[in-house]
Amino acid sequence: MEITKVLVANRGEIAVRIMTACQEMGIATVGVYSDVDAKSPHVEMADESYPLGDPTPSASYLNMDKLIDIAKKTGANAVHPGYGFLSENSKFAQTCADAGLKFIGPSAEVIDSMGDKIAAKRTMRKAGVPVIPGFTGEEKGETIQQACERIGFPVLIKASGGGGGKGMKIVHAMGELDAAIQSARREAKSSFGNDELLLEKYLAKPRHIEFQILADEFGNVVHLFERECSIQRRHQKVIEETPSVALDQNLRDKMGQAAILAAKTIGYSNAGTVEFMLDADKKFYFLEMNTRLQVEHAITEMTTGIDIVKWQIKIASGEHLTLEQEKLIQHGHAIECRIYAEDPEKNFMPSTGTLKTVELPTGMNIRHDTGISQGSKISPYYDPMLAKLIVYGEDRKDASRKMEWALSNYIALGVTTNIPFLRAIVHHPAFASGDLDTHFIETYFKSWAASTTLPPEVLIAAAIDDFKHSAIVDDSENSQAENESHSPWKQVGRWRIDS
Amino acid sequence: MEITKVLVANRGEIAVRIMTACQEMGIATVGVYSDVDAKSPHVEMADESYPLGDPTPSASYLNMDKLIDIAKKTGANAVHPGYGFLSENSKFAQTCADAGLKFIGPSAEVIDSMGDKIAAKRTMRKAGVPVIPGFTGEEKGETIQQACERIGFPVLIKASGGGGGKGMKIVHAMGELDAAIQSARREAKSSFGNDELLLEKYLAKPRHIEFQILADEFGNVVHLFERECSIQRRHQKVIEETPSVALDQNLRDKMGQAAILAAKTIGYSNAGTVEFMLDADKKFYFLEMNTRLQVEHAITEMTTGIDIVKWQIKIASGEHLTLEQEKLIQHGHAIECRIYAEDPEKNFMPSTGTLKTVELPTGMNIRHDTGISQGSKISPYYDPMLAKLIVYGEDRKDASRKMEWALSNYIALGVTTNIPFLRAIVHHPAFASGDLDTHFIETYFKSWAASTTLPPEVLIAAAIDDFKHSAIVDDSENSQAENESHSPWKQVGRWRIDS
Amino acid sequence: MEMQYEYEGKMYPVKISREGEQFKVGVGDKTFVVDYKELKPGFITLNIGGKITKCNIATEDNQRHIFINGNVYRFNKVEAGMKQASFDKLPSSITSPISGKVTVVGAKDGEIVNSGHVILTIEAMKMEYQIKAPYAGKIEKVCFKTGDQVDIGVLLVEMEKEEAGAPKKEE
Amino acid sequence: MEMQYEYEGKMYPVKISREGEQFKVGVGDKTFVVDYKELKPGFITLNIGGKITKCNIATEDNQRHIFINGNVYRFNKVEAGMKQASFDKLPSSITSPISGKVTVVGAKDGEIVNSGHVILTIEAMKMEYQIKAPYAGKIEKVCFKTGDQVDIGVLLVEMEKEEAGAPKKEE
Repeated sequence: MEITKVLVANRGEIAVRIMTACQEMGIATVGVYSDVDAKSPHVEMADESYPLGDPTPSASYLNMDKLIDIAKKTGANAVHPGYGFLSENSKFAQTCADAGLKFIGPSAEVIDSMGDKIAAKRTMRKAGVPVIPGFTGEEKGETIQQACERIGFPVLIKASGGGGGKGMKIVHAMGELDAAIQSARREAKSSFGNDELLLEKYLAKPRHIEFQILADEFGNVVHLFERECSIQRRHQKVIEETPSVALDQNLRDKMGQAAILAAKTIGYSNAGTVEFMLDADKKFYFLEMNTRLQVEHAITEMTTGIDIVKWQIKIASGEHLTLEQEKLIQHGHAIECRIYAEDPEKNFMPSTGTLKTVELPTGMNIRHDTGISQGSKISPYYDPMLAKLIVYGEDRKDASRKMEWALSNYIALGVTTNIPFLRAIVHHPAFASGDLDTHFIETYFKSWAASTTLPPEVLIAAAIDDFKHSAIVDDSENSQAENESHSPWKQVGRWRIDS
Repeated sequence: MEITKVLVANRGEIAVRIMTACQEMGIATVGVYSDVDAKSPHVEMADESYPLGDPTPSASYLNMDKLIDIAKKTGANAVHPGYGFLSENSKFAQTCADAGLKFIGPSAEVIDSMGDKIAAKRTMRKAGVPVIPGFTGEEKGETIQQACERIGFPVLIKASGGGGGKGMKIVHAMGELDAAIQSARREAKSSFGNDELLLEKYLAKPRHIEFQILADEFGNVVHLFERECSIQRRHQKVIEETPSVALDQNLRDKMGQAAILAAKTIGYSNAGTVEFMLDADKKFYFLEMNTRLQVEHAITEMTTGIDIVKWQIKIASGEHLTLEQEKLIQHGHAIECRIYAEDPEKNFMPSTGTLKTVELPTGMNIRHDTGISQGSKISPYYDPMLAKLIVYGEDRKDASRKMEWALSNYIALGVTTNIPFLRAIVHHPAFASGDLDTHFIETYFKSWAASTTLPPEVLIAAAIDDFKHSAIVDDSENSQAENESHSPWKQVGRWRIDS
Repeated sequence: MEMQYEYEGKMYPVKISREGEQFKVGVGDKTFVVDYKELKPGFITLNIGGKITKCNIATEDNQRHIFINGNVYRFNKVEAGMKQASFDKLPSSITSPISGKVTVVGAKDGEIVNSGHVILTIEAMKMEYQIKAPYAGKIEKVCFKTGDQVDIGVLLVEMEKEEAGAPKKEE
Repeated sequence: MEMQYEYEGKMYPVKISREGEQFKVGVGDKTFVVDYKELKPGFITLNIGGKITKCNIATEDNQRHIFINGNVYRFNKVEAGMKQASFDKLPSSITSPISGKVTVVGAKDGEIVNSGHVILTIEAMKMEYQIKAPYAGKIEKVCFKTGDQVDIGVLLVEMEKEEAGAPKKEE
């Protein structure tokens, strides 16, 4: 089926990313936006955009009826769900199919088979993919407490219905178990509408290593190598990189083959990610499969030259995968930092407000995927990720240095961001040595705070700026603004300016 | 010698490019600017910037005394000349050396050996590098007219003292010769202060293929593959790409080896480019060597992952080349379009003015090297190149499509640009087929003009905009401007705005 | 309300009125009903019968630069009373499209030249540009001599057009 | 001219005067002679005795956000007369740092709590955030109940600080 018009059922940077791919391929795009997103870049980017109203996710980006309705009305013949929102919702995939719209992703059945984390592990164990010891509900007659005793503390509680760190809790002793279960159920219910939990062995110093998969609708599957996503905070990835220093060619091949096996086992099609935990002894375990595009797909694109989103569309159009595993190579090193509107010094509390000044670091091999721009209002309705900053270098050291430079030149004033925190991580000797595990932040940045010393330059700059503006107010009768024509290019320069 | 502070003796995009590399490497930068460039991005980018005064090149960017003086005063210990200006001036290289400043480029002797195009060809012919038949002054007792008869028309007249298309003339018959010589001498004199000319066989349907070289100061040389720069207008490159569809692996190896031989023959060090002509029979001829960084170096960076400017600095610091020819690979395909402020419909007359609106295409694998920004004034003093738009794709078709998308989304209002012309080229079937030669533009775009049909949407947009603004003027007592605070983030939005 | 625009020497009158949230715009013999949305300053979308067009507009005095579908259209808004003046004046003078130095003067005051005759050569940015006669006619005055510096927009040459209807000097 | 800035609870007075093209700025017991250059709005460079610093400034009302050397400093300009008011008010109330929904209320009106006691849990962006007592003291009023939607900046809790010098209720 030729895809001619795609409704992008998402917002922010990923909506922009998908629309760019469509436009390059000559495919028309339909954007959607909730009230608070009316002025977002993805709205401008789309060939046409339609309102979803109330910003509450359930009323807007999760509202299947509205989305299907707009797709039908505009003549779209495919839907790209992006990540988050409805991207792993099998009912949405099915509803699209029923409405004659190609869902750009795997089938509803495949989403279902991996959406239930317990069933997913069961399937993988049967297929011969290594799986972490745990409690998945199939152990007959065992209570969650008995399972903890069998597996041994610490254990990890996770929501069965979804990922992204929501509903995850680490439990170190039996006494903490009940409280953790309650809190996890509450978060799981609210995030996924399903409070079923699962339990697994909590590994010491594990790395999070995932493999990007591309599979066509004819059973051909390749992997695009690994991504190391060990730097996490509360199970949310913060910094990702590829290749991983923990993998040699032999282990990379083995894990890649396991990832392909996982995909083939469930008849996977389109782009997906097989997540593994890698322990200190270089043993790896299947963790889960994300049946969608991932936030961190860009680092794979930087090191393989492959456009994953375009391949998603080509695969959904029924094209054969022309990439061959033997010919695929990784080159150089890529790192991604997720820029969040949050305050690292205040327990990473999301920060809201207006982005007043945005000056981005630019240069070769710096990629900046964002759905916000100067003047954007950061609302509390959605994920506080502002942008993804991705760099590529000849090797890991070169890429790290470029990332440090880019973070140091990333000016975003108006909302509090995690940029100083990201800089501190990239600058840390443990990061430089590549000695990463999923406890990295907890180990090195438990109660991190930026220096509170105020350099005198800061006060000097503020005082001069205030001095100059107070001077202008005094003779403002004569303000330049009055003399300027009302042309759009006068947007360069603030209107009450003294130079 | 450790390079700690670099004076960048240039302006525009290349100054920004070099400063970024320095900053990533932790090296301090000194910028210089003529009066008209006082608000240019490279001035902001540098750690410190100093004025050169009068914008006339000889008084500013070509003024060795001022440059050396600023370098000494600021404690710089190296100078990067960029391209153009003093980059191929051996006297400047020597003056820097004499002042204890490391010139980031080859030695004065090497520059000299390649700066005289006649001597350069003589050297290469002796070393066994194929050279095009021509008149280089060494043919005893031969007049330029006799040489024309020996070689056969058409012949190409070139300035001996410099490149860039200045002073170049094609002569098809003896009757045109005298006028062409006069005009070429005038241009050569004005551009290079030297009106010596040389003459060579003018090839039918030749391609311009050049090889990027990196050489350290210990005799190690690698090539970073070819660039095809056949799309030229008046011998100025317009669109470049790599790899070239004209080369197979065998020819690529042979030409690469010839390029390395050329570099080794003259004891070359630092980055350089060996230019060849490739004729329809796949025979190649040494054309000249550019002893500096080139405008189009970025496409090589995109397809090899190597940062050529950083290597220039590392080589100048005395580091050994750690790149090995056998391990170097090309991946994907990159294309560069040079965005000029010129009017393709009016004989490519340079256009001056103020860039009023600039909205750039952004996205993965789109690189935009520029030294201008919204509000920049384009002056007639320097080269009218505004920016370089570089894209990377999985293959040539993917890259071409991305370039077409990027050009179609490149909004630069205020000065006339060649963007519609570039789009027409990239869209042309002859470009798509890869059937390029240096007469491409002459063949297909001799008297190209954009369509003069005015779509009704243009008039509708203008009329509504004017209608809305005329309405505002009527009740402007109440203009929003009066109520806004004088904060810098009000720079978003024109001040007399009706929405 | 009626506006006049001039593009490539042709005049385009446009009629416009507001109808609630929409605009009714008459161009030529067609009338369009338009939904207009300003996304940000100078960046607008038009919805004309379901067909959506995105445009960027930059305005300076009477100049309009509009970017639509990858093309830039540069034209002028013509104010009442101004039309006559600007159109009578243009054909009799040639202004410099570039700033640079005059290197060759190829015509004398009073000389009769053909269309395409090179009147002046200007060197700018190290390239030579030729100022050619836009039509056959008489050179009234060449305002600069070799070596002079000229600025963009200055009057270079005054010329009198050889009228098609007028008696010709030679056949 | 003298300005007062407040950063992380501390006051910084700054004296400033213009001396020709330069500024003389007194911070603490030091005086700096500063060359100031505005490259574009909000983007300035300071030259202090040859050392060049680039800064970006964004201003809104009394807030100042300044970017220097990769760090962002957020602080307030304190106007005469305003200082007292804002500083007396802050310690007795806790405002919401986020918009979201109250999921748990962990203290009652009149309750004595220790520093760090979780008074409210707010769910926002699918994560839970805890509002803790910034000091030991008495809860005067919890302004919301479970299920309530709260907006960023609203008053959540009024509290009375247990004064260090005042008699303590228990040891």
